[in-house]
This record gives sequence, C-alpha cells and structure tokens, in this order.
Amino acid sequence: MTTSEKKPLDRQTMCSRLAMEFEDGWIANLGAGMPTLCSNYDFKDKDIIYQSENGLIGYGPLAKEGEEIPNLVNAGVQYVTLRPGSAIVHHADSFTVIRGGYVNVTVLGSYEVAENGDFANWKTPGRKGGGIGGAMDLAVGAQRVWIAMEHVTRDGKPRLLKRCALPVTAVGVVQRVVTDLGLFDVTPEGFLMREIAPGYTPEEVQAATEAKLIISPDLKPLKVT
Amino acid sequence: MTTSEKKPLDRQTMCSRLAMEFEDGWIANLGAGMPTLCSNYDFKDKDIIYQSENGLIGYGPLAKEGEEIPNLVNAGVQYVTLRPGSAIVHHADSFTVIRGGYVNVTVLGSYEVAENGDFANWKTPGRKGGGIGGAMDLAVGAQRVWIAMEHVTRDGKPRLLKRCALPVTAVGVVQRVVTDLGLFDVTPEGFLMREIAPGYTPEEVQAATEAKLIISPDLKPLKVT
Amino acid sequence: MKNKVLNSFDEAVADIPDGATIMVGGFGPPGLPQNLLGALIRQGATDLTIITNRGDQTSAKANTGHLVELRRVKKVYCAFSASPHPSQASVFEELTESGEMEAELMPQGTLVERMRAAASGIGAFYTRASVGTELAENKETRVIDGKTYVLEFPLHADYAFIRAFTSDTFGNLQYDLTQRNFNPVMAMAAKTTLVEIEGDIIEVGGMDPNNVHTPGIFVDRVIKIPPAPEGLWTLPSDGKP
Amino acid sequence: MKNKVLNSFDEAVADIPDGATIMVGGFGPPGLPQNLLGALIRQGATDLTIITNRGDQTSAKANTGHLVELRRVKKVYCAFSASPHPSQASVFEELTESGEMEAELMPQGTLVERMRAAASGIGAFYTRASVGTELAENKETRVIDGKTYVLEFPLHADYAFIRAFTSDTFGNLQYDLTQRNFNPVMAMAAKTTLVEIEGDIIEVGGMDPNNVHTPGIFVDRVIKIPPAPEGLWTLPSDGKP
Repeated sequence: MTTSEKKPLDRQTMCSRLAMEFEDGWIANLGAGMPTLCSNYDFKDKDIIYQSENGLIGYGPLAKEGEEIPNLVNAGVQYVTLRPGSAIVHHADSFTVIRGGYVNVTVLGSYEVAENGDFANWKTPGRKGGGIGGAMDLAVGAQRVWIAMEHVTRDGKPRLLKRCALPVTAVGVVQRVVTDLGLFDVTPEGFLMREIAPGYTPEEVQAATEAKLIISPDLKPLKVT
Repeated sequence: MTTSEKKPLDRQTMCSRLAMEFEDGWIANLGAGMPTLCSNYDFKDKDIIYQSENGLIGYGPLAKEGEEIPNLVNAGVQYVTLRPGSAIVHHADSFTVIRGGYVNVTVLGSYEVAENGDFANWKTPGRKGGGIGGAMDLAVGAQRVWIAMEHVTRDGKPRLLKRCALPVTAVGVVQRVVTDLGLFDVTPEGFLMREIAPGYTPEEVQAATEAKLIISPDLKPLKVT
Repeated sequence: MKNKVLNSFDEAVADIPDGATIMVGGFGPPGLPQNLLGALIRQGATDLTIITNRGDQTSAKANTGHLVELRRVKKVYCAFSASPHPSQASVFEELTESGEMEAELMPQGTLVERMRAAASGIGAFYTRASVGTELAENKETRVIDGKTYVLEFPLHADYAFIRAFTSDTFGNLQYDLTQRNFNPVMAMAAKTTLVEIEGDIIEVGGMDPNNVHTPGIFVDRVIKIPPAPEGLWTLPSDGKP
Repeated sequence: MKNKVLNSFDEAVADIPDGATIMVGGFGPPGLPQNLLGALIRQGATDLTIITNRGDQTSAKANTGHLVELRRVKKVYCAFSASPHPSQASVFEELTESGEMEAELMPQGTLVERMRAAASGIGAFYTRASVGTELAENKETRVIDGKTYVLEFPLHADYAFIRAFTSDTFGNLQYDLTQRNFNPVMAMAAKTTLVEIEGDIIEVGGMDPNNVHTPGIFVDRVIKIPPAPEGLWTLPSDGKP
C-alpha cells in the first residue's frame, strides 16, 4: 500500500463502489443527495430498477435542462425521465413496495452509523424538528441498507461510532457503509474494513473513527471496476 | 284496514318498498338474491350508484342474454352493464368503500333478525361451513343496514326474534327490515311495525313473530309509490 | 428489462412443491386463473394451502374445487366455505365437516386486508368486521374511539395465481373490468406471482405507465392463454379436468 | 350523475371553518393543490390542522408554508418538520421550536398508512417503521413473528385538497405521472375532497372505467385551473401570496 496518491475518495467513486455490487434486476431506492450518484455508474448489461417514495417505479436518468416533464419527479424532487416499462402507483402502494420487502437495496446518506448497525440521518443536534421522509420505512423494509457518507464531519469528528449520539433512524439495519476513506461491512463483531482509500493506512482510518475497526485480512485499495 | 285482499307481499314489492327511500346520489350495495330486486324500482330522477364487493362502482341493470360482457359481473356473479361514470377498483379498495363508511345503504337477505339489531345470514344449523362474503364488512361499515326477508321460514317459524338463534353476522346494526308481512324499524325498544301487508291485522303479524312488536300509532298498509 | 414470458402453463407451475401456499385470484369467472389451476392439477403437487374467496367451486374448466376433490388441499382460507344452498353440499363441505381438510372462514374484507398486510409489511391490524360473532371468539379485541375492533394478522403466500388481460414482457399488467378483484393484491402479497393473460403480451414500453394496474416488479411469470375454441369465456386449451 | 364542478376556487373553499383538519396533497410541485391553498389563504380560516408530507414549504405560488407563516395553523402532521439544511430554517421551525405551533413528525410510510387506515375503517395497525427511535418512545409496541412493531392510529380529515390532471363532471379522476402520490389516499380518507384540475374536465362517460385512478364517489368538488400564463408549471391564476 502506497501513500503516494493520498486523497479521500470523491463522492462519485464512493457511490460507484456501492453501485458495482447491484445485481441485475434489482430494485433500488437511492436517497436524496449523494446516493443518487449511484445511478451514474455504468451498469453495462445490468438492469437496475429505480423506485422512489412518491410512487415512481422504473425511472431513468435526470431530465436534461429544458426537457423536464412537469409532473415527473423522484423522491428528491429532481426531474427525471421515464424508461420503457415504468409504472406509477400511489403513495400507499409505494410503501407496500418499500415496507413489503420488494426493494433489494437502499442507499442512504447519514450523519452517523454505529458498529451495531444503527444509523442516524434525520435530526441534527439542537433542533426540535427533523426530516424523516421515507428513510425509516426504507430502513426496516429494504433487503439491504447501505450508507454513503463522508468519514468525518466538517469539524473533523468521526461518523463511524460505537453508538449513535444523534437520534437514530433505525436500529441494527445497516449492512454496508462507504465513506471517502473506505468500504466497511457491519458485522456482529463491528465494522469490518474491507477496502481502503488508496494512499491511506488502516491506522490513519482508525484515527478518524470512533469505533474500533476490524481490518480485513484481505484489505484492498478501494477501486471501481 | 280490510282483510278482503289478504296476501303476503311479493318480493319485488318488498324490495321496492325499501328502494323507495333511497336518496338521490346514494351509494348502495345490494346483497345477492332478493335484495338485487331493489334495482328494479323506478327511481325516476334519483341517481343511485350501485357498488359491489368485487370493485365495481356505478354499474347498471343486468345484461340482456347474449349481450353479456365477459369480465363484468357484480358480487352475485350476475352479468351486469356499465353505466357512464363507472369505475373499477381492486378488492382492497372496494372494502375501503365498504368499511370506510362510503356505502349509504346495504340491503341484505337474512335468516333471522333480532329486536336488538343483530342478524344472522351466513350459517345454517348443523353445518360447519358458511358463506360470509362481504356481509360482515357491510354490516359494520355501511351507514344503513336494511334487511329484506320472508317473515317466517318454510316451516313457518318466525324470523323476527328476541335474540338470534343462528350465529350472528353482526351485532346491533340492523335499522330496518321488510318482510312479506310488513315494514319494521329496529328501535331501542324493539321492532316498530310501521307498515303492514294489506289485508293483515297486527295480531296476525304478531302471531308469526317471536319478538314483541310495537305497533306504530300511524300504522299504514305497505304500499310502493 | 427481464423477460418473464413463459410458453407453457406446465413449465410455469413445474417447481411448485408439495405443501406450498397459493393465493388463487378471481371472483366468479372474471380473473380466475383456470389455465394455471389446470396445470397445477396435472402437475400433482399436494398438501396445499389455498387462499381464495371460495374454494369449493368446480364451475370453471379448472377451479380450486377440483384440487379439493382430488384431496390435494390441506387448508383453505376463504370467505365462503359452504354453498348458500345446503342442497348443493360440495366435497369441500364433506371434507371440512369430516375434518380431513381445514377451512378458515373470514369476512371478505378481512381476507383481502390480511393479504394486503402481508404485502405491505403491516404486522397486524384492527377491523370491526366479525366483532361479536363466533369468528371473533378466540381473537384479541380492542376498543378504539368507543368502537370494538378485532385484531387480524397477515396472510402470506408462496405463490399467487392470477389472470389479467394485457401484460408487457416485464409483467406490467392491466385487467379488464372486474377481472381485477383480488388479483392486484395477491400479486403484491405472494413471493412468486404467475399470471395468465387473456389478451396480448406486448413489448415493454407499450403500456401507459399511468395505467399500469399491477407493476411488473410484483410479477414473476406470464403466460399467454392459447386461442380459445369458442364460447363466452376464453377457455383453457389445456384445462383438465 | 351529480355534477360536482364549481367555477371558482373561492367558492370551493368558502365553507371551510376555523379549526378544520385539512389533508394537502402533492410531493414537490406535482399534485400540489396550490390554487386551493391560494383560495384558502384568501378565505381566512385559521386554527387549522394540516396533514401533509411537509408543511414548511413556501416554494410554490401558494403552499402550506404560507399558511404557517400567517400563523393560521395550530398543528401539522408530516414526514418533514425541518429543512435538511439547518441554514434554511423556516418560520415553520421557529414556530414549532417556540411551541406556538405543534408538529407531529412520522415516517412517510406511516403517514400515508394512517390516512389509508382512516379511509378504510381500520382502527389501528402495526408497522416496523420507527421502532427503536425516539418517535416510538411513548407508543405501544408488539412482537409479531419475532419482529417488533409499533401501533399506529388513523389520521382522519375534514377536507382533502388535491390536484389531478383530468376529471369528469362526477369527479372520477386521472393523475399525470407522479402527480398521483398521496392524492388518491387523501381523497379516500377525507370527508370532503376538493380537486384542482390541471387538464380537462370531461363529460361523464368519457373516462375508461378501467383507468379511473380515483373514483368519483370519493370526490366532492372539482375546479378547473384557469389557463396558465406561462412557464413549466400551470401557475395559479389567483394564487396569493
């Protein structure tokens, strides 16, 4: 492992790393913000079906400016396009898809993830309100809950924690996390670091992490293929 | 009151007597068998919306022989016709209409009705099975539960009872009953006979009734207008 | 998108094991998957649990009542477990009265809502239907806003057999009129959904997304019904008995 | 069949009393009833309870956030009670933090399922969403098949404000794409449903019964949006502010 090109991963690389593992035919729900970058990955022959909370099943890329279809937005209220084979349902049926276990993977952003699989992404300190949206339903309903987030806060505080400090979104549901420093699986023993941002050492990543990391014996540089 | 034309009411008269009181714009669910005769009443300017359990909203008269539309049946599996403005929903939404209180009146057949508003129409003595269909949902969900049935069984036993002998369909929900001998409202004090089959005396009707009848001071011959 | 079209009903039902739980759609003839039922009868799976509006009928070319008559059903969840006419006692009734087969009878709205709960990740729900009747005798009740409700649990299934009018190759479905009935809810509730198509199977992209009645994500296998010989119904070409 | 078409938004909302509970549809701009909201703002009703996905927004020409800013709302049931960006703190947040207005926050799936329960005569239901979070702290939970669920109760409303694309004069509705969102469920859940129509109001009989998205029996008042001046959106002609 070399430190020659030490640079945190960019957001597209982080999301592409998760998207790489999407399987053909999967139904995916991508949270607003960073997770939507997963759809930029080149899936080649794989067919991914994007689903959003507002009842849109099977949408395509973002609409080009000037080509927006007025009544067609995803859950992040971005104008998207229709793919052949798409379908529209109402909100209650959309959460049948979500809570009923039809979503193969959801990729969500988060403030914190804990080594027990808890995560916190709806409320920041000192505020009475918050924004839940579909996250709590996705967290308990999707077959896989994967998180994409920066490894530390803007103030440099760790986000991979022993226990969440913020109010949690769901308990024990996160299976995988990608950050700008690596790829981590949540295991019964805690965070297993499987891949690391090129140029970083495990010790450097651990120093930016509150939870104790288990370093995979097969630790590899994180790479998008 | 004269006994000159003493004859039990026919089924169409019984049902027309109930249908007379349907109001313009009402949503009505008519049980299989006798209650469907309600739709033969001439509603003149009144617009009645028939709803059936299988998700058909706003259907019209029975289809003429040879003019059946193959995929269009009502809850009694009779071929019916479509009226302009009709709509199809699935079964779960159909029971939203029913349990959610959108049905203004349901007219059901029954084996027994009790003076406390219980009725029994799904199971006969000595059988393990029965046929419930939508009756239990209609009984608790419809705004008005009206019953059309013969006054006595084929063996001459009363059907208007103090308490149901058969397993009940619902508790305390029946508001009105028409039989071949008269029209009865269920009141907190018991059955109030409001109208009587022409030619019969109240004593004769009481003799065919287990429950004690309250005879309306305004008792009138039952007549369809 | 995945092409879910199979060419034969026998192929479609080949993997269904003994002991499977199957939802069977239809309300009267419309929406009844008689070709799938015909194939299942030929296939031989036994010890089945059937979830359907009524399980006693033998009126269509192939219906659940035939599976019952063949002693291949151990339990039926339904809203009708006896003909309304006692004179028409069925094998279904004989078997349930003798205890050879079990029938769990419930209100039709409860039946479909229990399917929807299974589909939707709802753990249980309260309904007023059946309160105070013998069906609620051993069930939990609760007073909510002054009214008594009974607690009901989801009905899950391994397979749904349904019938629709049009499908695309991905399994987006449209139903014709009251062919719809239980079918969309069953498609959502079952792990694997098999659909017989009365009309056409079209290319993906040929259906208005606004008017898809059952999204293809809920559908696993679609089979076109072969041309019908004649008559009011599209009869199964391979239905037996 | 009854003609439910009204000619003005002001007439449509005239009878809404202080203290009313109103469901407001839409998810982002699609399906947002901004003309009805504009009329309600002019009408003056106050002390309102609003049930909507998020109540803080002032982004459309007339939105629930404007009613909040005018201090006409006492409580909001929603899935978002704060902007995701703390820098964009809204009047909504100020009022809830000071206690002048109440917000009951819940998962979006719970929000719509509570509406559906109200529509469907379901007394309460169990969902897994929010289990183990502070939202479930004072709620009843129950373990079903080894998983913990939280008990949730119906959300009823006096009025629903929704937007659709096409209506017939009886109120049978079709939505355009994601304009659908909460709107069909709100139409079923509220006592009185008001709909603004982006496209055409057609004669009864002009809509395929197979493709009615919201049956007219759930709809009470329909109003055509006057021609839009310009822009991507059909802007309210009478929206204010």
